[in-house]
Amino acid sequence: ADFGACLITKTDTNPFFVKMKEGATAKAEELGITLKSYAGKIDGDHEAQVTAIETCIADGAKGILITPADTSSIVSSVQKARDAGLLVIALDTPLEPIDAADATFATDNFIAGELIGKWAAASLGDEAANAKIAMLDLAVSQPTVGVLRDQGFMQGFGIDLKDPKKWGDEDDPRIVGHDVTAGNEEGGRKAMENLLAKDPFINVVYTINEPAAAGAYEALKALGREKEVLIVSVDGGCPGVANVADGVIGATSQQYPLLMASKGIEAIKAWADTGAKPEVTPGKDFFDTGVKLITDQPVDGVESIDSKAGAELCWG
Amino acid sequence: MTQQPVLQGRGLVKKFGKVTALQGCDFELYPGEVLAVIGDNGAGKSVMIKTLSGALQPDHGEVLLDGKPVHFNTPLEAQYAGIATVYQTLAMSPALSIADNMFMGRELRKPGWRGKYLRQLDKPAMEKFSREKLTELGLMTIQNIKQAVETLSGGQRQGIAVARAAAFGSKVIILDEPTAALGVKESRRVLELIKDVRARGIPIVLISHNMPHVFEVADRIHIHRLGRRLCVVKPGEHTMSDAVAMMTGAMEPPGETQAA
Amino acid sequence: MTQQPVLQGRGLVKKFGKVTALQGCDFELYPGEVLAVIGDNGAGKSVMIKTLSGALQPDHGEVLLDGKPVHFNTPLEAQYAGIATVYQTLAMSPALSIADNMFMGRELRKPGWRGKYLRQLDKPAMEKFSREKLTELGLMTIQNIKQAVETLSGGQRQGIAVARAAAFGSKVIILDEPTAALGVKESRRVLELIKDVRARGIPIVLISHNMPHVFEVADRIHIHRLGRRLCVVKPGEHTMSDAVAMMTGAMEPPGETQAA
Amino acid sequence: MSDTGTANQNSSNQSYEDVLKDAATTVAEFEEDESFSRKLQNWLHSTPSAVPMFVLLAAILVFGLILGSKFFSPFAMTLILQQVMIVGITASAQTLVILTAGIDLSVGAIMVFSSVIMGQFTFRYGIPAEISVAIGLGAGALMGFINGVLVAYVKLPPFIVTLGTWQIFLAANFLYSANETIRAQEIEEQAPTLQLFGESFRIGGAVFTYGAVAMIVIVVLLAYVLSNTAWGRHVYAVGDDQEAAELSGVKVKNTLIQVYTLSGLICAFAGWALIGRIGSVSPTSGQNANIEAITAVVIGGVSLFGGRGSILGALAGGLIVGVFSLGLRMIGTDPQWTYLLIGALIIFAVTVDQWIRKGTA
Amino acid sequence: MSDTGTANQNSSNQSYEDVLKDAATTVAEFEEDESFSRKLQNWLHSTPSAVPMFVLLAAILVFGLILGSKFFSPFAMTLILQQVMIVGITASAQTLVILTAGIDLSVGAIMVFSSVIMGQFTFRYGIPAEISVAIGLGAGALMGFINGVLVAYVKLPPFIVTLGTWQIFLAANFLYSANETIRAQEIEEQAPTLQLFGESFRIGGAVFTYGAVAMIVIVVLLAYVLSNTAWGRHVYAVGDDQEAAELSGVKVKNTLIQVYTLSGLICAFAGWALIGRIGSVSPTSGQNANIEAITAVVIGGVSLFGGRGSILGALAGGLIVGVFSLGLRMIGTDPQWTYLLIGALIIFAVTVDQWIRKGTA
Ligand SMILES: Nc1ncnc2c1ncn2[C@@H]1O[C@H](COP(=O)(O)OP(=O)(O)OP(=O)(O)O)[C@@H](O)[C@H]1O
Ligand SMILES: Nc1ncnc2c1ncn2[C@@H]1O[C@H](COP(=O)(O)OP(=O)(O)OP(=O)(O)O)[C@@H](O)[C@H]1O
Ligand SMILES: O[C@@H]1[C@H](O)[C@H](O)CO[C@H]1O
Ligand SMILES: [Mg+2]
Ligand SMILES: [Mg+2]
Repeated sequence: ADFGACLITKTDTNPFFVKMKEGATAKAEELGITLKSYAGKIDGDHEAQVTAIETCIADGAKGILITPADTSSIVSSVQKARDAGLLVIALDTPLEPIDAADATFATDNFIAGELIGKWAAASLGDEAANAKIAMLDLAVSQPTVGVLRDQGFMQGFGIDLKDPKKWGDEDDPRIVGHDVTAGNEEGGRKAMENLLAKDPFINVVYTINEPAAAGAYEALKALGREKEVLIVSVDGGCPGVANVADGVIGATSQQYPLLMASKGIEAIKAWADTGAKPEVTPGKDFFDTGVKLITDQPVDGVESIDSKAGAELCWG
Repeated sequence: MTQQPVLQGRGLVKKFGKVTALQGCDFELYPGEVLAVIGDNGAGKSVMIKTLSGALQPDHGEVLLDGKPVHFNTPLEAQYAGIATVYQTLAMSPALSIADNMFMGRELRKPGWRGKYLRQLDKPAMEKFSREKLTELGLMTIQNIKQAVETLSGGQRQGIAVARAAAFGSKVIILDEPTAALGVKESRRVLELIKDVRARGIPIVLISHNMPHVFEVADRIHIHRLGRRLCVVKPGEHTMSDAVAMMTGAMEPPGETQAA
Repeated sequence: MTQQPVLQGRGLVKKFGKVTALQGCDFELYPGEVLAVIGDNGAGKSVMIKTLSGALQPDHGEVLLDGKPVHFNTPLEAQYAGIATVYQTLAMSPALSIADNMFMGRELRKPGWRGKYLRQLDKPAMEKFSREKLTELGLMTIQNIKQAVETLSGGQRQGIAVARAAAFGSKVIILDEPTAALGVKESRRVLELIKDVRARGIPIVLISHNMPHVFEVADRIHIHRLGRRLCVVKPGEHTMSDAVAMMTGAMEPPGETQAA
Repeated sequence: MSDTGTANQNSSNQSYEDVLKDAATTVAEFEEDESFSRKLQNWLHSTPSAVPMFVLLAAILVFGLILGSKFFSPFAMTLILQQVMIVGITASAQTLVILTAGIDLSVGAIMVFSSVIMGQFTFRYGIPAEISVAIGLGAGALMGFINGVLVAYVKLPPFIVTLGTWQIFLAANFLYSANETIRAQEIEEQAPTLQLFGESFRIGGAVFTYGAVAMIVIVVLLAYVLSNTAWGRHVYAVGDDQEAAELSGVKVKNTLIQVYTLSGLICAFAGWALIGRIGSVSPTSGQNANIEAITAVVIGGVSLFGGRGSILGALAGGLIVGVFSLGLRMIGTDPQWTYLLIGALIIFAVTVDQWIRKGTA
Repeated sequence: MSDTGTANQNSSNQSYEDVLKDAATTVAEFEEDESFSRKLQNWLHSTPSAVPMFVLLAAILVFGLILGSKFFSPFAMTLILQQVMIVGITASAQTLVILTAGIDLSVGAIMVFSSVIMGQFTFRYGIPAEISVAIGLGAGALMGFINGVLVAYVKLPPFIVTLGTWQIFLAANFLYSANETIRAQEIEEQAPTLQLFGESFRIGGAVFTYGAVAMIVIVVLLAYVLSNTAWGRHVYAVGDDQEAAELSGVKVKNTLIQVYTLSGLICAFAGWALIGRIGSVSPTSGQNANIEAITAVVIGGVSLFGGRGSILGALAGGLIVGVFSLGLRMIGTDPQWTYLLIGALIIFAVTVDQWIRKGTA
């Protein structure tokens, strides 16, 4: 069976998606599928994804794997693709509603956040009540991944979320403030500095991803406070896991993009061959590729693996 | 002369930051005359005519048209009142055509619904009119009326600016150094044009540094010095030497000759 | 005249797209003379002196300095060879000071290591020199040598351009309509300056539309028409009427007067 | 000699001018000898708007040859139109502003904020969609008006004004929307008017959305206005030489304000079309709209210095980028290579344009 | 009267000019009566570079009053320096280009690509860090040189050239780096030279990084070069009026190429400093560098039309934004509001500047 498929990621500059693409390409080659990849210019660029979906339809592809840049904005286009007879699988981020795609292979980002929140609270023990927390988010436009992880962290830490659909409306005094990082080192450092200038005694730092965590660490290091602060993050990329081993990051929630990608390609193949659609994880409305907490300081009540085990599973 | 001036300025003052360009300047233009304005570089001649034609607003003083005070906030308002000006900088849009430039700000629309509802320009009419004006004034040989102004020589451009003023100035025509960049032949034609326009009864203000030209066409000469009118003289009553001497400060002006 | 021309052009051709500005044009300037160039607007006078001074490169033809062919790729190369030009557009940087403009492209550095290693400009020396030149030439009263050129009147600017050329032109000075925007007084000073420079033995090219000025200062007159030299006449041998008639095509040029 | 001071001024003062009556009156003629490339250049030189059309046709041809019928199909061709719609509309607005020698960095922000206003007024306040659309259009025009006032009256450089308002409008958009997306399904059920421009009709294999048609209507209308009305000529005159325009009787300030306001209105319209295109109302849309609109305009041969260029050129510029992107995507080019090639395309297209406009090689 | 054709040309042809020997030689004087605000305006008008300094001091003062010693501390003050370092260096490069009436949209791309080259050459090819840094600096200069050639020789508008090369350099950066980050810890162990500008020393509570010091050195050096060397005057002359500069003997093309090349080199240097700042080498850095550098330059009073402004102004511009962002963050302003207020700050700062420069209210 020689046919085409598409992979549409949020960007092609974030290592997460670069690895996802590598995984998908390898699997596609193995199964004899021609894979074409598309991406937005920046995270949140859903218009480029719409254009990419249209191209796939015009191109006569059999199926699309997509990491939605906006959970609801591309639903209409996805519908168009399905109407045109393509199998559409959401990866990494579910669509809203989730059944807008034929299937979803994703991490539960809220749970990813919750895990690191729980870990941070448990690590601090009684001190958690007096914690001073910096929240380093993605962008002022508050994309959903960022909101889910941020709010998941708070839930895990035991903070009242108020509206779970946005960050910044909480009134828990333990939160020093939110700032945005663009998900890279530069932004992470600046945001950390800003919040440190506001309150130099911050001792817990939530970060949207590992590059932002690395940047935050540099800011703390410049002050000589890097040993006194817990940094938590999400992703589980190889540099991130290495940073856990080096003590830069206390704990991170690892995701499995390669698994999402290869599962996705397999599903398209199966559908093209037999017309069968993939199963979902029992009890959920999507296939959970799972998320594992990686830390070298495990705490009771939160399941985790150490950085050595994490390094074997890491993706970049 | 007990006539009422067509265009008049009284006590005009204009400053640019620290520079005083006009310092209580008076000005009168009478019906049917050619009034020359002479003065050193930087004396304030151009600024004066700009305040008279709405291109600049005076800080103090007033402008009167037919004896009635007027406030021109833009050159367009002065144009509506019949004052057409050729500025020293010519005021042409280089990328636009000759016809576009001739009619800038006073375009003709197609007759009927196309003009009224679609606001469509009557390009053929404007081109025809422009060609006529240029031919009629014999000013120069323009090959193509749709040509962009930037493709013309400096002299041709000055000619078009003069033709535009002559065509639309129903009450007053002001020319600020219209022949500065022109050759002998081209200058001569502008002087002839000035005489033609006067013959039609329209008064003209001519700013020039060329004394023979000034003494050839002017009925009266407004001598400008240090931001104000020093005096007004008549070519028949004073020599070129006198005029130059007064304008450069080498000679005192005559007594009360202003209302000459 | 069997002397060798200081500056010479042979068969110069220059086209701009469809416009032919020079069409096999010849030119000679002899030592110590004032050569006037006259011609209609758009005849190609400015383009000719631009090709002679490195501002434009001719499509065909050659430029010779002291009889030797030269190729000026930029105005700077011509300046190094001693040719100073006042272009019709003046070529001033409005936001820079008078001294900056005077020395543009030929700045003085501090003596010693500061000039050599730090490449530091000798601002006081440049300012002193500028002030001297302006005062010496008596051209005008400049209040502040550090003043930006844009704060000066058109006449003052033209004066500075002329002073710059006079100060740095060691071999040839070219003036393209240097008095077009100037008042009577200011024009007179430029004419005096031309005579001074000639007295120093430096030959001058003067482009002008002002016939009395041309006939006052020129030793020979190059008449330019339709992109080429029509002929060269001497003021003593032809009248202004003749010159104007030839330049406008109203009269045939005299026989072989070119090497007058 | 000539102290003619006591002259009688009715005779000529300078009698050497008497000879002028015999002066030549014919225009100079010079022989022509030109190479083919010089002739082509001269032809294009006299019709510069043909240049981007040329490039566009060439691009379609090249991709057609590579990709065959997949690309050369009515479906793919009309798909390009759909994909270019938003860029085409915002580029029209941008062209207007650039023709006045300005630049509008806020087009994307105005577009997305207006679309959010249309959506939120409908869903948050329950106002009928038609009225909400009108309010959204009004809001866009108001934002443009603010730019216009700052440019025309406060006399700030357009680049700076719109650099500032871009951030202001965009932040206001996020704050006002609370970053909430309104889902396509809800809009479809409750306020289909918002999605009007997403609807389509078919002619054979070709699929035309109302949005693509609207884009073409806007471009044609503006092309008419710019070249056939006094106002259009004034827009060019203002961009060509603002002071000259003022002195020759153009109401420069009014024209500028009208241009920026109209630009804002058109961007708001693009915001409405955007809802049709993506189905939903999302405050994160349009992040690349600025750069894409400017790219279309410059590839279309509109001069950033004002006064030169046409709105049809800008549309062609948008289509060139659209053809390129779709073509490269269909070939399967890696996205980064696509960006790289589009960067090269910008430089190439403008180099060709420059070569033609110069008239000299 | 005056057919002086057969004249003897040594006497004056127009004897009415004889009276000129008596002409007045004094300069006109006019009385002054000015309000205080007019006087202040005139003073600032004559020293325009003081304006951004003024705004900067005012901003520090206002935030100091609101926030007290927290803000007025050596720590916070030096933190601003650190945060502004990258913007300050890229804004210096941008100022050079803008002074020539150009604009460089590729500063951010050159910066990040150069830093990636430094990192990859060290780690991928095992070249000693010092040599890799030199290669990275050379690569930055080369990218600038390419911009310069396109601007000076192909004569394309700088906006378009750098719009194109921005995309090209950025895409090349992603393709070359394969989007891989080099971690801070690895660099620290194996190639600390790369992190040189992240190191710091303390004077009391103040923390100075070498990077912040380097920024100040670069600014002072460029300020010296611009105002005290012939080359510096030529940069201004080119931006002021390119044709005039050419005619008065400036090697315009050379100057332009040198400016763009130097700008590229400085951006590469910023790339090196960036590694020090963020610890790691990351190809996704520097995405906002363009807009931040341009914002600093325009707030610093450098004219986008070229020829006017100073590099110190640009530094002040960067610091103003730095003071504002940190101050607002410390007050606890939401990031979205901060974004909005910085948009307003841009417009406000330039309005003040405009008011002062005009000389007329
Ligand atoms: N827009 C302006 N801003 C600042 N100063 C100005 C402005 N316009 C004119 N000036 C100044 O006002 C004074 C008078 O200038 P004006 O142009 O009226 O002189 P003029 O008599 O027309 O001289 P010329 O014969 O050279 O044309 C000059 O000192 C000039 O520099
Ligand atoms: N850069 C250019 N591009 C195109 N055409 C040009 C250029 N420079 C000059 N021309 C054309 O060349 C011809 C000769 O122009 P030039 O400036 O030499 O005339 P001129 O004799 O100096 O006239 P004037 O007395 O008006 O200064 C004109 O037709 C002019 O339009
Ligand atoms: O959703 C994605 C991934 O989960 C990864 O963390 C990279 O950034 C986000 O945008
Ligand atoms: Mg004047
Ligand atoms: Mg000339």
